[in-house]
Amino acid sequence: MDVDTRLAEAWVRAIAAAVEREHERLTELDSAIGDGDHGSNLRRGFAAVLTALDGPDAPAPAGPGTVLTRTGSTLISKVGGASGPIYGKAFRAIGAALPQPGEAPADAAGFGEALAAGLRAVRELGKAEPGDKTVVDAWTPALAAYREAVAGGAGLPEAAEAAAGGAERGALDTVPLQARKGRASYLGPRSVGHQDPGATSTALLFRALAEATAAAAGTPGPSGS
Amino acid sequence: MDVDTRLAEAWVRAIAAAVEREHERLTELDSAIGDGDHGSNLRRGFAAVLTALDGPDAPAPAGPGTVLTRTGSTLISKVGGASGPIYGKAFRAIGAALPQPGEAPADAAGFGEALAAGLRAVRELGKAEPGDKTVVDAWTPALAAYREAVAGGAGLPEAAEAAAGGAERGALDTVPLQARKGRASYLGPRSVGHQDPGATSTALLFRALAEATAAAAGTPGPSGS
Amino acid sequence: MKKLINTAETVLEDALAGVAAAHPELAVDLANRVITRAVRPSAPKVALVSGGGSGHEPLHGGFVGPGMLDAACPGEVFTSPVPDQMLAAAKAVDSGAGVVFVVKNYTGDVMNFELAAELAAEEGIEVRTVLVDDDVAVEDSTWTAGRRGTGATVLVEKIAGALAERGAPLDEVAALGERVNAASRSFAIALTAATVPAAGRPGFDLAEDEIEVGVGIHGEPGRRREKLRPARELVAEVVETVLADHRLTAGDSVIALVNGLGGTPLMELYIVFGEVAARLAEHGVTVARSLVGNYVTSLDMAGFSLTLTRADERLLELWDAPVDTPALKRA
Amino acid sequence: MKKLINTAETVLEDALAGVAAAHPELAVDLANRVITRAVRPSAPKVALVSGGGSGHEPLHGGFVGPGMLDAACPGEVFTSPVPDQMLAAAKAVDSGAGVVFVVKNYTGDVMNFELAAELAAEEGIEVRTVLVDDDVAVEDSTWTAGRRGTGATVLVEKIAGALAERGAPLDEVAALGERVNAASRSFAIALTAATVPAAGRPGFDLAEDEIEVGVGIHGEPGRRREKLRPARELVAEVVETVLADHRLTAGDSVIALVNGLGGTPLMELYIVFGEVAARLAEHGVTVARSLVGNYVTSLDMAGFSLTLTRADERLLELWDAPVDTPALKRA
Ligand SMILES: Nc1ncnc2c1ncn2[C@@H]1O[C@H](COP(=O)(O)OP(=O)(O)O)[C@@H](O)[C@H]1O
Ligand SMILES: Nc1ncnc2c1ncn2[C@@H]1O[C@H](COP(=O)(O)OP(=O)(O)O)[C@@H](O)[C@H]1O
Ligand SMILES: [Mg+2]
Ligand SMILES: [Mg+2]
Ligand SMILES: [Mg+2]
Ligand SMILES: [Mg+2]
Repeated sequence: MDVDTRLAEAWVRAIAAAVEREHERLTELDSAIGDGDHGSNLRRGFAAVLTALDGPDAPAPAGPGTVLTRTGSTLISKVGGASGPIYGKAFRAIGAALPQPGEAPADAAGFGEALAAGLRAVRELGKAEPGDKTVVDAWTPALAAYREAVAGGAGLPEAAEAAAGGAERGALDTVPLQARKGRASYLGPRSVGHQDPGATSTALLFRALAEATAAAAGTPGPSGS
Repeated sequence: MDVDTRLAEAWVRAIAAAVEREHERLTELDSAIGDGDHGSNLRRGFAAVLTALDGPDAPAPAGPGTVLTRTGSTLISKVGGASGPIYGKAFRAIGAALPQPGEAPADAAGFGEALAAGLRAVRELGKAEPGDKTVVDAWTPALAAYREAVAGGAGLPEAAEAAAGGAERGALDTVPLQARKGRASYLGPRSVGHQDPGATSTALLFRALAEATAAAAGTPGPSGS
Repeated sequence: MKKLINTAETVLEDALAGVAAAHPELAVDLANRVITRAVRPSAPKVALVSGGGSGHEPLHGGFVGPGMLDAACPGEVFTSPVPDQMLAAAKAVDSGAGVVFVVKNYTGDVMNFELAAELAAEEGIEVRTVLVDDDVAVEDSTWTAGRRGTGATVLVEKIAGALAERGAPLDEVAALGERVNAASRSFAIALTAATVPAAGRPGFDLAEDEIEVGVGIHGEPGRRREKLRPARELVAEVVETVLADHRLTAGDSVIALVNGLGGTPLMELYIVFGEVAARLAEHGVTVARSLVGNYVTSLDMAGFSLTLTRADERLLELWDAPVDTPALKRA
Repeated sequence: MKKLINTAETVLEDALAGVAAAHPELAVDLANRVITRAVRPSAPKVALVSGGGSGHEPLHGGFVGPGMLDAACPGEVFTSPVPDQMLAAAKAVDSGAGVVFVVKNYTGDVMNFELAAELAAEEGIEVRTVLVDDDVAVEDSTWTAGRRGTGATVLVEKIAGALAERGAPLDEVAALGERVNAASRSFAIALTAATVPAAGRPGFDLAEDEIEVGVGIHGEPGRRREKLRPARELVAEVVETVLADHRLTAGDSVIALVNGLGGTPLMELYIVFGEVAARLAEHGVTVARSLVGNYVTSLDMAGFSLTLTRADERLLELWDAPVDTPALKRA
């Protein structure tokens, strides 16, 4: 399976749906160790992303890269907070790492490189190390699991499934951590015992990728599978 | 029994003790239909009255009238709110109505006239009619009962006991009334079903009179009984 | 009860110590509980003295200064000050031109200021009293203590204060204060009860979805209890209530005060003001001037009051006049 | 949740509509969510732009006006604004003399302002950023996102704003802002949690006798939970904490800000200020200037913060300079 425009859009839509479903939980997690807005931040952001995709003014995207860079730009323009720039830059980096229209589309391995570019962007912007109790702690094991699956011969859907599992474990593993970045760090030791909201939304993001790729595999689109 | 300096002081002290004991209840009643300060107002006032009686700067009172006018003046200077001027003027009127030093002291009937002067002062200042749910609704039946007792030949302690009963009934009888004066009047029909704090403190005041006169009767002072 | 206080008994004296420390431009007489301007007006002028229970800050102490009050007498929390305070204030600020007492219409305040006026007269001080009674929630004033004085107090003190500052004579200043009051109507809604320090708990209990409609500023319950609704609907009702009583019509212009009761964030007050402006625009009433913030509070009560004062050139010009007090400043 | 709002989703736009209606002296760009002065400075000058999440009112919109900010960018509640807002603001107010971004040190604010600075640079606007990080409750800044920006923001905006108004060049204005920040330390205590409209309930639960010590302004819990104590004791601890970090010594003089977090009545803030003044006097530290009131709030949170800024002649002179904004005025 290659990463085409339709898959990129499906992924973004799946994230938007997951955020719509889970925003209360994200906000609740953020209330415990942050400022109680992570769910509404992402909700506002992905609602705007959908408008950018579907709205009357939406230009036809020139390819999957454009879908994702545009998603990133919209998040930067609409979310604010820490998660706006972080996810915004991440999606812009993923989109930029994908082949241009006319070039050969990314396969599972190529998309892995794009996901790695996303993580690099997050780390460059936020300066967080693994273990700091942030988005990085879900994204890092997600990427590792994805690569391991691809190295073992997996296709995109299987690799994405592995990444989702990795992200979810990573999110859970933030519970015992003391935050060293973002608002939760102000709590010092009191941040221990709570799951990081950003790592949790990152898990949603990879779970959405697994769903979108599985659906694409099940219902062959124009590009086949 | 005549009204001498010692009795006047005993009365004032008995009120102060009752207020100290009951201030929380008075404040609670005032919270329901007023602004929740009647207990602390009177507490502050009678604490100042005791200081005026006992403090290092306290002049020796020239007679019971002086004790009571000084009590009234202290209440005016220290209480504020509605109850400060009302009780202040009342005590000043009672004190002014008592015989001057050198004149024959007031007996039960004479003291009844002084209590009537107190009520007149309250009504002149506050313009409240019986039934308006104020101090007047306890003072009026207290005075009536006092006079009836005196007319039936009662001495001061018995008349005071009757007055206390009248005031307590009067205070209870304010429960079904709709307030037409003071803060409680702002509540309109919602003031119904609550006992008026000022009528309640008036009942304390007459109960204190009954106690003080009974004690004076039991323990003959310089003036005998 | 959670409060930043030392003891319930000492809130007033502790707060006055803070006012004294924070405002070198004020003189705080801690013994008499009187706040005056640190620098006396250079020429004799009519002096404005106000006062009332504490718990309504910045009213009244926060309005002492050039262009507004000459002195304020803070009473205990929600308790009218005593006549001795007003007398001390009047003596401190009378320059021979006389003193105007600005009195909010509450039984206690009226009585105590009345006694003070008698005492001042005995001392040869000419006193006029302006009674503020703007609260239309008190519907039937024949059967009550009359309308309460609330938000309009700020307007009376500002506008009459401006006139006094210009050297107008006593009767004129008092008459203008009365005119401002007559031109003003207020109404308030509370989302929570206030907790008087000495009482230690809220004056009434409200469920998570209930509000009190038609409250005063002393923590007393309002005319009725209702369900909380969106600000737009609450404001529409408040505006209708005020307009019904005020008989403002299209073409009229007003000074509008959206006042927080103490526990409501400024952000919400701006939301309320936006709705007020929109409703008044629908009625063709122009908001000539406005004020949004905490000016006449009720301790920690959450909620707001709306005051509308019918404006004319003269009132606006005096409203715009310079004022320099802790809580209201204008160059 | 009891709030005077229409819907949780529209609090920001509804509040901005209210600001626009209440303040003809401000221009509110509702589409871009930017507040500027209605009347531009007559001569080119360095422009001060600030912004941050909403819920801290009057910060920042209430400080737009001559002598202080040129523009403010309000984000959603407790959420940094987006780069587009700061860019729009910078473009609206740059006169060619450059723009200073005053940024409170929070991950989101820093990142978004950083992106905006990049965009502004691309448009040829010179930008300097002053980071405010005064909150000493964040103890170990190596292992955290660093100290939070809180009360000192008001001082930075006022003092740097005064200098900009006088025509000082970009680097000088930014350097002064940094100096004010470096001279400032803050610490806060909360008596209740804040309720973010979209979350619908308080950020944390506190018992009737509990407080959070060392809180920020975003409703997050503090460093630790303690029992409520008399104001005198709480303030003594806060003053000690600030002084321990600040190394102020006898003979030093400060500007002291006692700031309410939104739900605390002014009366209590004055009680707190009285205690602050008394404790500082014991340390021989002079309060040269002070400010008591709600300036940097946290929605409906009850509590206070103390900010002490070491003062010198130059800072005091600029602090005293005229300012004319909705929330801070000086003739
Ligand atoms: N420096 C950082 N690097 C990566 N992720 C971060 C960083 N700081 C914060 N985050 C993530 O952002 C999340 C919070 O996002 P959000 O609540 O939307 O923003 P804010 O903290 O500004 O309110 C945190 O849970 C954390 O995972
Ligand atoms: N006009 C009046 N005449 C007589 N008593 C009055 C009048 N107005 C109020 N009161 C009494 O005062 C009481 C309230 O006193 P208090 O709470 O001390 O003063 P405030 O109402 O100013 O807070 C009421 O319960 C009522 O009995
Ligand atoms: Mg957050
Ligand atoms: Mg009362
Ligand atoms: Mg009272
Ligand atoms: Mg946030």
